[in-house]
Amino acid sequence: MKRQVPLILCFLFGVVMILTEFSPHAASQSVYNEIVNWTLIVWPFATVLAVATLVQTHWARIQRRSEHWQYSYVVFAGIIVMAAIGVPFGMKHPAFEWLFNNVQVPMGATMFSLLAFFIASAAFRAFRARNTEATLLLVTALIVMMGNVPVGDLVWNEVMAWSPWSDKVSEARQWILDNPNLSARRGIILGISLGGISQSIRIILGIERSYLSGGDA
Amino acid sequence: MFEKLLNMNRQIVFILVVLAVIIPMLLNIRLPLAVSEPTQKLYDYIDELPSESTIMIAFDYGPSSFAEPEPMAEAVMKHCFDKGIKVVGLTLDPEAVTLADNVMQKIAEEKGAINGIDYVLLGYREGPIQVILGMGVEIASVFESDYTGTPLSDIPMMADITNYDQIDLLLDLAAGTSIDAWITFANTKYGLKIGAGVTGVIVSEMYPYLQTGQLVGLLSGFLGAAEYEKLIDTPGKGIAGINTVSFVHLLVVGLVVLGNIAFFIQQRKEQG
Amino acid sequence: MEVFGIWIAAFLTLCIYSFLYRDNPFYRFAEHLFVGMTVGYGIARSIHQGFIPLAWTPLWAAIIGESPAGYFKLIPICIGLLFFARLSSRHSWLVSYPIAILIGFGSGAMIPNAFQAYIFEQTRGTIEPFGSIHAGTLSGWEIFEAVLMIVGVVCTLTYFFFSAEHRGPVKWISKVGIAFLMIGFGSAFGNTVMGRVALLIQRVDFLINDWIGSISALF
Amino acid sequence: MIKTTQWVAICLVLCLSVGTAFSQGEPVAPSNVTAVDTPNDDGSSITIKWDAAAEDTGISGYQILRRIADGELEPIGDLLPAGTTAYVDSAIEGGTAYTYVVRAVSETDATVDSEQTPAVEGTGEWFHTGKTAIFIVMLLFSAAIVWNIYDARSGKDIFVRRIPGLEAVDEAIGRATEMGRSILYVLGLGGVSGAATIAGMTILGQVARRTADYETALRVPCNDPIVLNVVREMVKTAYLDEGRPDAYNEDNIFFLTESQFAYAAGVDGMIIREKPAAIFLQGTFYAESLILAETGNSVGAIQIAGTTSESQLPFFIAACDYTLIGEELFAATAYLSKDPMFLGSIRGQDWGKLLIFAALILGVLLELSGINWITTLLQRVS
Repeated sequence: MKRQVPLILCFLFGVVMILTEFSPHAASQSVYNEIVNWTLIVWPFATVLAVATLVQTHWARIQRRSEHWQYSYVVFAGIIVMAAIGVPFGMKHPAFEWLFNNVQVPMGATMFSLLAFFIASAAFRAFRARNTEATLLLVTALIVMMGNVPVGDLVWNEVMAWSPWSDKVSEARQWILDNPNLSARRGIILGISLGGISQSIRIILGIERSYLSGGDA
Repeated sequence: MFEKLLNMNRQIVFILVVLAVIIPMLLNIRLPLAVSEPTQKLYDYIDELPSESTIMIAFDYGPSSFAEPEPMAEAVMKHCFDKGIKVVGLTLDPEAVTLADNVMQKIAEEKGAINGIDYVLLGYREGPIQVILGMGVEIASVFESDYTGTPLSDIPMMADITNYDQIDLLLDLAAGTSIDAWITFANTKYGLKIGAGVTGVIVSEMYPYLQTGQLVGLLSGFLGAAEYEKLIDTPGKGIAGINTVSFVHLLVVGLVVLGNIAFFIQQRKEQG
Repeated sequence: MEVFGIWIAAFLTLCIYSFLYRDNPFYRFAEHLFVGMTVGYGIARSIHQGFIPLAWTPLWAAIIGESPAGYFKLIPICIGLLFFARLSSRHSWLVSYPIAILIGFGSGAMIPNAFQAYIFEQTRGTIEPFGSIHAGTLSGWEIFEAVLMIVGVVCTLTYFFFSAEHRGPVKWISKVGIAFLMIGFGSAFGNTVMGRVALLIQRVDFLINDWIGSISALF
Repeated sequence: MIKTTQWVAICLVLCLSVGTAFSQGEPVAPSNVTAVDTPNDDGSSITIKWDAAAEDTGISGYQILRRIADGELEPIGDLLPAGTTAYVDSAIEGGTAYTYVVRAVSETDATVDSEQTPAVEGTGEWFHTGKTAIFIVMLLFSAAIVWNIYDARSGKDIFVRRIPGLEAVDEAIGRATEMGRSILYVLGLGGVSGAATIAGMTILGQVARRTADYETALRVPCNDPIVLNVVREMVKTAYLDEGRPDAYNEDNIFFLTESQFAYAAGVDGMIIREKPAAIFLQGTFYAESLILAETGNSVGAIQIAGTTSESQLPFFIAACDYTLIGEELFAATAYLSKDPMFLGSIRGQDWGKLLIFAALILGVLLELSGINWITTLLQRVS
């Protein structure tokens, strides 16, 4: 019961998912849709449990007065406010929408926009011509950046006036993206697919079962 | 000195980024700008339309990506209202409705255009393909009323418009793949002329359509908006945007080049 | 209310940006608020967009006799309830049932799709231009590009050979593969800067026009 | 002689009738009309085909008419433009017989109907014949993987090449122990059904075995509620297997939030306050990748990243000390555990690569000689 049943369930669901993919018949498509639907229904239950662990963690922090414990109250406030409005009144309630639009969305957008800073600092630190590989990385990044903005064109033409490569940076950018970049991506995608498929085969056949509590990996 | 530069505190980089964003925004510095062919084509197409023509604008972008398409919408609408061209707005993205409403109202107010006579926002309906196909037969069959709930039959400018036959251009402002659907279902099936304005990330996917003539013109990212603003001679968010973006690019390129020069000198010293 | 919203949003925006300087009470406040609110949002969403429409509505339809197929939903509900077995140390092993189902589901769904959408598609895309060479519709440069493409794919994939030692020709081919990878990474990195700066412009625009704008509107 | 006159007469009549048809704008009836059950579908459509009328016959379009069993002939769908030669009727019900008529409509709205097709029903197919190639390749590849695993289990030595990022795992754990700081393990945003997340969890199991011995805190903030469950169980078992159940602290593996950027904000907060000595970023990542990696870099942690999200790889390469690129993430467990099962599977994957090479070479040669059955075989079918 502890070991065999999960392996059988895993096998059954895996095989059914594969077979329905090859069978356009209405019956197999409805099985497929039903299973997809089931996996979505299971979710809310796991969420409840996960939220319970979060509450537990923060409650423990407050009890133990660990560093910055006061902020755990902020977490609770956030959960309670959103859940107290959203659960009984629904997600279309004006107060819920107001909080979502004026608190959650701006914070999300701001976190996202931090990338503008981090992309600059990462480029400055990492793009050093230490060896051939790093140089290739650096040079292509520079060409693409220059080719992306009109002023890049101008600067490039000034700097490269002596060479046969002036006046060509936008084209070079596009060519790099469409050719060597695409072939590298293809290679990566092919490798990932093979790796992912073989892992899936191991799991469905019950050869790999580490996810079932790590035992005989 | 070089060592210091190499191990420069990242906060200095952050400050430089902030400066590169804010200074061009506040000072309105203008970098030289040439107009590319796809932008020119779109401008020419709209510019040659007689007044009283109607174009449709599809606002197919969400709140996470409006920075690039919105200036395009503003520039094109300014051009249309100046020329007496009517604008019908709609969206295939549920989150875009308020964005579209805001930008339409803003430009209309600026140009003295009147809702219902010079422009109308139809709003959003579910099922992008059904919406596109349905409007080819009859717009009112998809949007029985506009965004504010006024029945289409009560909107003066919609009196003479039944379907795509009375629409001279559809401009799709997109952050995703909605162009594909517009081309397949509105252009190929109903012969509606289509122009596009897209974010920088997906521009290269648009070139094939431009080559085949399925798009009458194309605005690409901030650059496209800036070029259009230059053509109508009213600088706006596009020119500001492309300037800012250009300065940040120059900053990053400059930092990388500087870092490498310092790195080389440092290595020379260590070897010597 | 609208101006109030702008002020709240502006305050939180600045709180998060303060992180760029260093950790501080403002960032900690925003961070914990953000985490808490998204969790609360998640609870509301999993009930209103998850449990109610997917499980409860069909089940209720079955209970009142409208469509008996809704009783099927009892199965996933029971599977979901198994997660709570974790609360009892004696029955906690039951949690592995739903997990096994979900992992089996994901693995099964992945296999045919990965073959079709990735392996088949990418291989075909690499071969196809050679058909145009036969048809004679490609220029010399385009033929070069087609050859370069296949060289790039083969070299990159060779880099991912794990069971063969990388020496001799394999070593050189995989070195070329690494070169392709680096060019790919460099160009993708450079191509992203524009989009990321656009996000920042959006925020700065909000702070300058909406927020500072609302201050000057007061006077 | 009689024959010739007959022919002349027939020709004359034909010419005349065509002529009158023209003058009256009467189109010619569509010919060769067939209606068949659409192949490889769920049985919800019937495909009607006919020959295109010659150009300049004044046809402005076609209207499809349908009769359900013994009912009336009714038009379905819109008027199809001239030049159309096929129509898929997807508004049908299973178990009902339909007959079709294709009506040619002229520019003057005159119409002429084709003959009625024989009755046809829509049936669903159990196997999609267009996917036979995928099915066969899938079976072959599965067989290759399984065979290699059994071969490896029978005691054969299988080589795995060096993966620099993984050699650093012990160094990273050692350093964390020396400094008395924690290790942060981030699994990204993927769900438990995602291949990269599963690979990330398996590597986490290996890392946990190593940290168990050193009493180094292993902190895992989770983004997915179900991943949380699996991870707690895996880490606990790893500590048990190493004989250190006492060192396992459940509070170190916790749920943060499902929202992408709130998760990034929370993990960033942890990084900057706890200053972990080592950070593992293994799994599925989106835009938050660089936010996490740059913050990790700023506190001086050793960072080992690994992902199959190819759009995020450039940022990990730039900001982390070591990056497992794509498939290396799947090979990592084999490398760390030296378990014959994983080793054999890796050799199977390499066979898959050889198969792809063979397909590429064969495909190119065939295409160059004008034969394109390989590209047709690989064509995407829906």
